[in-house]
Amino acid sequence: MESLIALLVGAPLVGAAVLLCGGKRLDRAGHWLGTLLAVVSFVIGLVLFANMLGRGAEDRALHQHLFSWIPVGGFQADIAFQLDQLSMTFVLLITGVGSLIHIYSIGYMEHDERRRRFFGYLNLFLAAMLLLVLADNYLLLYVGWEGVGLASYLLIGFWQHKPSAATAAKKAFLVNRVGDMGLSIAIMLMFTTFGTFAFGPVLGAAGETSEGKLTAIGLMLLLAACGKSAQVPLQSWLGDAMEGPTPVSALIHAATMVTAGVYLITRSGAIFDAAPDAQTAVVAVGAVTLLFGAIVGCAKDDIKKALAGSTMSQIGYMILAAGLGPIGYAFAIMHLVTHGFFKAGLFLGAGSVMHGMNDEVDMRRYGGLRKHMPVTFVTFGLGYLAIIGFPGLSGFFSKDKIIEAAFASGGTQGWILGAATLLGAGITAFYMTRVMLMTFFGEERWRKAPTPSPDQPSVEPAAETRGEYEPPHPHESPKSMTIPMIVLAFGSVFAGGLFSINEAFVHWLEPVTSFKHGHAPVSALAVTASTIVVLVIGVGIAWLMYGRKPVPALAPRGSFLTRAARRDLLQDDFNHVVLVRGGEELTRALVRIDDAVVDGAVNGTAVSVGGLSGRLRRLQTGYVRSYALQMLGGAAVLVFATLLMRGV
Amino acid sequence: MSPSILAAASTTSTGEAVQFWILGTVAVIGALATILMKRAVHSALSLAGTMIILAVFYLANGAYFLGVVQVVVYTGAIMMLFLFVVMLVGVTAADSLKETLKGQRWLAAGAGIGFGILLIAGLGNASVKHFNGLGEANAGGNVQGLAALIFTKYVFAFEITGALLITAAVGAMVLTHKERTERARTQRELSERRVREGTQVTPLPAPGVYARHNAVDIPGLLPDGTPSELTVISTLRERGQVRDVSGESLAELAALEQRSSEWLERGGTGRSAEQRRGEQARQRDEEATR
Amino acid sequence: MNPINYLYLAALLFTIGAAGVLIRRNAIVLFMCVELMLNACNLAFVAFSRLHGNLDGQIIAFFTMVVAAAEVVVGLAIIVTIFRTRHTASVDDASLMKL
Amino acid sequence: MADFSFPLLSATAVVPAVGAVATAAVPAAKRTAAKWLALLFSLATLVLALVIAVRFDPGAKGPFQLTESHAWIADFGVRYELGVDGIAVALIALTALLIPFVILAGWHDADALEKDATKRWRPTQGFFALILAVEAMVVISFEATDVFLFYIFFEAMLIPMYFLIGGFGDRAGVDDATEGAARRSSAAVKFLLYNLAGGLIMLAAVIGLYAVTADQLGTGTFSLQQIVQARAAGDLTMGTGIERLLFLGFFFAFAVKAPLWPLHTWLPGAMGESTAPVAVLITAVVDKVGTFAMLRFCLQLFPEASKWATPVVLVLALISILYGALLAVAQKDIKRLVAYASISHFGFIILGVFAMTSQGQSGATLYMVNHGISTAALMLVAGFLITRRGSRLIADYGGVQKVAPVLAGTFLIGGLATLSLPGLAPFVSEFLVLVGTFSRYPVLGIIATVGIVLAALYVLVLYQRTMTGPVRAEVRAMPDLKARELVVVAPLIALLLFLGVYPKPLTNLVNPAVDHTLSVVDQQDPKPDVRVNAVPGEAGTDRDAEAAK
Repeated sequence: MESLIALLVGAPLVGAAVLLCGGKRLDRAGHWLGTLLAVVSFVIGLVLFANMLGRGAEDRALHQHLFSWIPVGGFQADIAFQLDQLSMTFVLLITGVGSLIHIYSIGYMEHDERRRRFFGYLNLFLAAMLLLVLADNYLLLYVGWEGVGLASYLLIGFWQHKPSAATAAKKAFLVNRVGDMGLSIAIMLMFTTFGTFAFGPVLGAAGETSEGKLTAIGLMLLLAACGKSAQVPLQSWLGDAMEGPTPVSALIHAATMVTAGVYLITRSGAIFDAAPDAQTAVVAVGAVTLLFGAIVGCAKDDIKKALAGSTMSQIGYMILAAGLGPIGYAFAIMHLVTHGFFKAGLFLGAGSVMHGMNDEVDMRRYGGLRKHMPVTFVTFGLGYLAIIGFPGLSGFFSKDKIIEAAFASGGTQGWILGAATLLGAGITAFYMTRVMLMTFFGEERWRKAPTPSPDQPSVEPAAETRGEYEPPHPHESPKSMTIPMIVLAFGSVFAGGLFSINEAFVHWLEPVTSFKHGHAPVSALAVTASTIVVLVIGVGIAWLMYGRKPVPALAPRGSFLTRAARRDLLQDDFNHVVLVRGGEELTRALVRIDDAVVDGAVNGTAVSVGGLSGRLRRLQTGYVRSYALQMLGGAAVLVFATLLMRGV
Repeated sequence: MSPSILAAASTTSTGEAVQFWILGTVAVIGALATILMKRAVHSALSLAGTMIILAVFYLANGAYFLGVVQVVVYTGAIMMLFLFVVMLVGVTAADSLKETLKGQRWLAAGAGIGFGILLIAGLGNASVKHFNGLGEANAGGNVQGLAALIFTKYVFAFEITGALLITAAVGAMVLTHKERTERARTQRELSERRVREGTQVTPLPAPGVYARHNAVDIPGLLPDGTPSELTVISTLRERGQVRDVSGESLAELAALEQRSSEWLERGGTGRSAEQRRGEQARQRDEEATR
Repeated sequence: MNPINYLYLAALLFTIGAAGVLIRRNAIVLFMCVELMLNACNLAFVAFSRLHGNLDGQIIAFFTMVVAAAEVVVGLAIIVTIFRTRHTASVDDASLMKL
Repeated sequence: MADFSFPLLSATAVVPAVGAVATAAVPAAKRTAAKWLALLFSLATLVLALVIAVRFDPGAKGPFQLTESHAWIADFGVRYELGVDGIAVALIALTALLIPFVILAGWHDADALEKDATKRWRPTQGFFALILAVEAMVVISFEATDVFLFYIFFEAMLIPMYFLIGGFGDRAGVDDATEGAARRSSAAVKFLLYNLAGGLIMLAAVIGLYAVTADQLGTGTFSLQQIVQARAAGDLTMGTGIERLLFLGFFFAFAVKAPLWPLHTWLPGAMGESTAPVAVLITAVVDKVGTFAMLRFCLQLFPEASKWATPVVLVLALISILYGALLAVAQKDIKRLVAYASISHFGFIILGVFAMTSQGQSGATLYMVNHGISTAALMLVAGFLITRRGSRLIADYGGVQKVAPVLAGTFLIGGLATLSLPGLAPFVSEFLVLVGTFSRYPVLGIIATVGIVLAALYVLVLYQRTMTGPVRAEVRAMPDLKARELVVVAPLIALLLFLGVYPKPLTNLVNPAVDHTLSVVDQQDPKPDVRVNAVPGEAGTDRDAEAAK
């Protein structure tokens, strides 16, 4: 059995290698090969899953040690895998959703001449992500961690000819790098503290060291999580990441990669449990981000960016839950899985809409599409209901539990977090309804030519500029795209319910992430009720604003908050002014210093030596007699010296 | 010499002292004259004087052989060589003692005096109370002693100096020898060229007129009594050492006429002025034929 | 009188010669001054040989004379050649060896 | 090894030397023959280097193996002493490995000069002969265990490098020929004088070392082993002041060669003006001698002084890391950018060397090897790019990825290696250096970690500006990599991947040597607060098993 684990990672890795090195001759079959390998690793995952279920709850974890990777003195890093329930969950999510999205991409990327490479990148991503969740030590996890970063860089920038895409890719990688810095420092701390960084010993010995060190480690891990999971303050890259093809957004920036942060924190639970301050920081970040993302999501007119905001906010929920400790881990993961389903579904839906609207992303150019693409409408709608937490659907179960746990975290903190989560739920309902209404209901705004606006020149198709405008012909997407959407829709409808049947999911994870029931100051029923109320309010407001009266073709100026939210709450402006400008100034100054001071000193020495020798050259008059004079002077000096020596 | 130097002593004979003080003074004066005389010849002569005095000192110091050698080699050979070169380069070529290099003279004086003071100071503190003379060294005769040393201890140095002298001689010849680039012209060719050029068909005139004077640096006179540069060799001309005698020769001519006229008057009154004029004419066409 | 005076005299003559070398421009006179210096040295050698009571000093003086002779021969030859080529015996005119 | 009489080490240095002579002797007409000859000899050297690696026994006793020792200048105790430890083996292998690629990559570099070639002046022959000469000198300075012997070749290296930089410089993007020549020669002169100055100061220190040994041991010696043993035995005790002075003398020379801030200013010029292969030669091969010498000579000859100087050196290294990275971001010239990146990387190496931990020093050694390979890959591809477009300015490129995907891909991989992406070789070394530093100087370690972000910045900015975006008109007709160029790049990339996943061969080679160095310096790794006993699961047992065998 263990040997299969390596295969799990190996299959997509081989796929990536073959597809990327294969060259043109693979162009015809490339996407099939990629999809096949994704499915293969999914099947292997299922096999391992079945096998795991066959064993007792406690000894379900599998270990596979391939070889010693970096052995230097006390520093012993291994290429070794660990497959326990937590990893298993991720493996199934990644390979499952991954396979679906491979299938989807076959249709979606049909007309792209670089499709082979696209599938290569996707496989690379799968491999890296699986490595991330299967690693049995933090260093190997780090490899996967940066691996997914690379894959996301390549995929965001897949349409490299668009400067915006290239820039977004670079930004994503850089921001992630900041997070990775945190992870690497955390690993160093672990090494100096425990002398190792394998999960087993570190988490086992977490209790034995000072809380200060653990807090430091925890905060560093949190920084890493912020980078990868687009949490405040490192969230700025996720919005731009939507430059990538939609399947990428669905797989990497909704379902899997961005949730790696949650995995990291849950995995390192033992450390956080022993470091309350770190936990507080985690929940704070989570709470802030879930509101931040939600607010941003409300203001975006670009459908993908709106969804990105929502992703941010949902992951905020997960991080918050993970920060709550044993009462939250399980729910964090559960929400992660369900979110994986419905958010992927939503993105695929968005992709299908764009596919039908020849790559228009501005929701103000949509409207009344439900008639034209029914399947998309239905699946998207189910995903919508799931995410806003409509009772009975996945989102309801997972999010409701998180809200309960938030309240249960106790004390004022509990109340604050609870309020934040509730508010977040309300805003979620609002902006998702907004998206739904603007896209599928109302008048068909795309029929008439758009009024060009200075705000978003990027989304203007070239046609408008020339004046003549033929409206797009919205049509349902091909089967290869709809089927995955349908499957995901099923997931988003039933997953939550299935998991919650006598807390199956919680108990499944319990051996890894210890679980205990939180005792909320208010009854679970009350929480549920209030959730539903908030939800209704959110939907209502959205309907009042976008359902009743027609959506203006051009975004109204809006309040300051709206404008700020459109600009990601001015985060980018801040970065631009502080980091980009400052950095440029700094480097320019340094260049000047390097030339003037550092190199100047060197050249100065050279020049001065030259000048000195130029002066000395004057002694060379060419007159024999002055030479003779110098000789005599020298002789005199010598005689004088000798006399001195003999002590005159 | 005085017997006092035959044994180790702390002082020398008074005679030698007197000799030292007198000759030493002369030697210094000669040395100064060497460096201060404007004309090279004078420098050479005063140097020669100094050298002879040094020779005497050698003798006084029991270096008989060296004393003689000094006279023979230095004053005899080397100084003569100098004089020859001086003649080649020009006896009268006097260089002005005006300094051209900036500050050279002062620096030179400073350095020289400083150096001298240092040397003398150095000697001064090398206090030699008594000295052991060359008594036993010269016992078998100074020349024999030297010979013994030269042909035993210093034989290699001696041989090498031999080689050195040969080399020097050859070197001097090589340096001074003028390589003749083209074949020397024969008389015929020379005369033919003169005719071709036509500027000076006849050979150049010889110096000295009427054998009144036979020095090479006196130009011949043209019929009108003016000196002709052509008659002096180019070297002297270059050095500007042509003695101008035109005036004196004319004076001599006048004196001659005077005497002859007197003689004629004493000899008889038949001689008249035109006779005298005829004489002068004769002289003139004699000149013309020259 | 102490023979050391010969040494003083030698020093004096040497200095005079050196000064001459520095002051005079005429190559021949320059050479004479060099000779003067050499002679001063010889005198010193001879005096030393007397002071020490052995003949080595005289030998050295003898060699010095030989070398001096050789040097003068070559030197004068050089002077003559220079004079031939540039019609001057002034050492200041031969000052091309400079940058 | 006594059983092995054949002078393997000498042979490894002699073969390229002979090759240089042979190549130089090829008549003017047979240019291609000269190229093949040079390639042949470099490959022969590679074979010999591999033989060394095979015959070398990491487990063996004693610091040095395959030693050769002959009297040379008896009066000054100078001996012809060769010997290798794991570090030297690794670096010799690196050198011997890179040279063939350098030769292949520079296959046509000298052709531009052939137009004014004569019977006597044969650019092609000269170019390849010089490269081989450099290889020979580098190899022998890796092997020398006699300080004086090392010094001679450490300095002599400059001569061929000078001609390579000044004579065969990069003509790309030089509009005015004379002005370009002036820039080249000034860069070459700067390189020469800078390194010469360092070398002279070192010479003084070398003589001082001799004086000290002569004073204390009776007979002066330059032999590293002898001095180290004498120190251990207590026969040789340098005065603190003397030792520090000598250390500074040595360190200065190595810091110039390395180069360490603020002595780095010669590198960008030299790399910018020389052709890509020569630039690789400078940064990947020649400069390594500097860092290697710090590890072998500075630390082992002057342990006390090294410890005394550690804080300052570490700070300088840190400055180099950040400073180099920041300047790399601001560069407009591709090759200068790589140069500044190298300065940053050399900062890491020196940091690792002076962290005085086994991780730090093993990491530093691995870093030398990996940086050699990765920079070679990046720089050579950049060179191919530059020769295609005829410009070194980043601004002159754009959208190359669309026209020449393979070139762009290899360029990207080289870049990712430069920013030390996990899975590629440099990551292993960089992380080791960081851990090694962190475990003794946490603050420095954390600050150094900022370097990895900056590295990402300059690499990605470079890639974005050159490779992505709309295709510029000038690059539209740009051909993709040719077979020769692929032959150059592919193995390097394969090596990067392999060493990234399985660096064990290298670590096994290096670890004992590093432990020996540390024992000489008398430093132990800091112990972790919590000693976690054997890792559960078969992982631990497996590791024990591997440790056993």
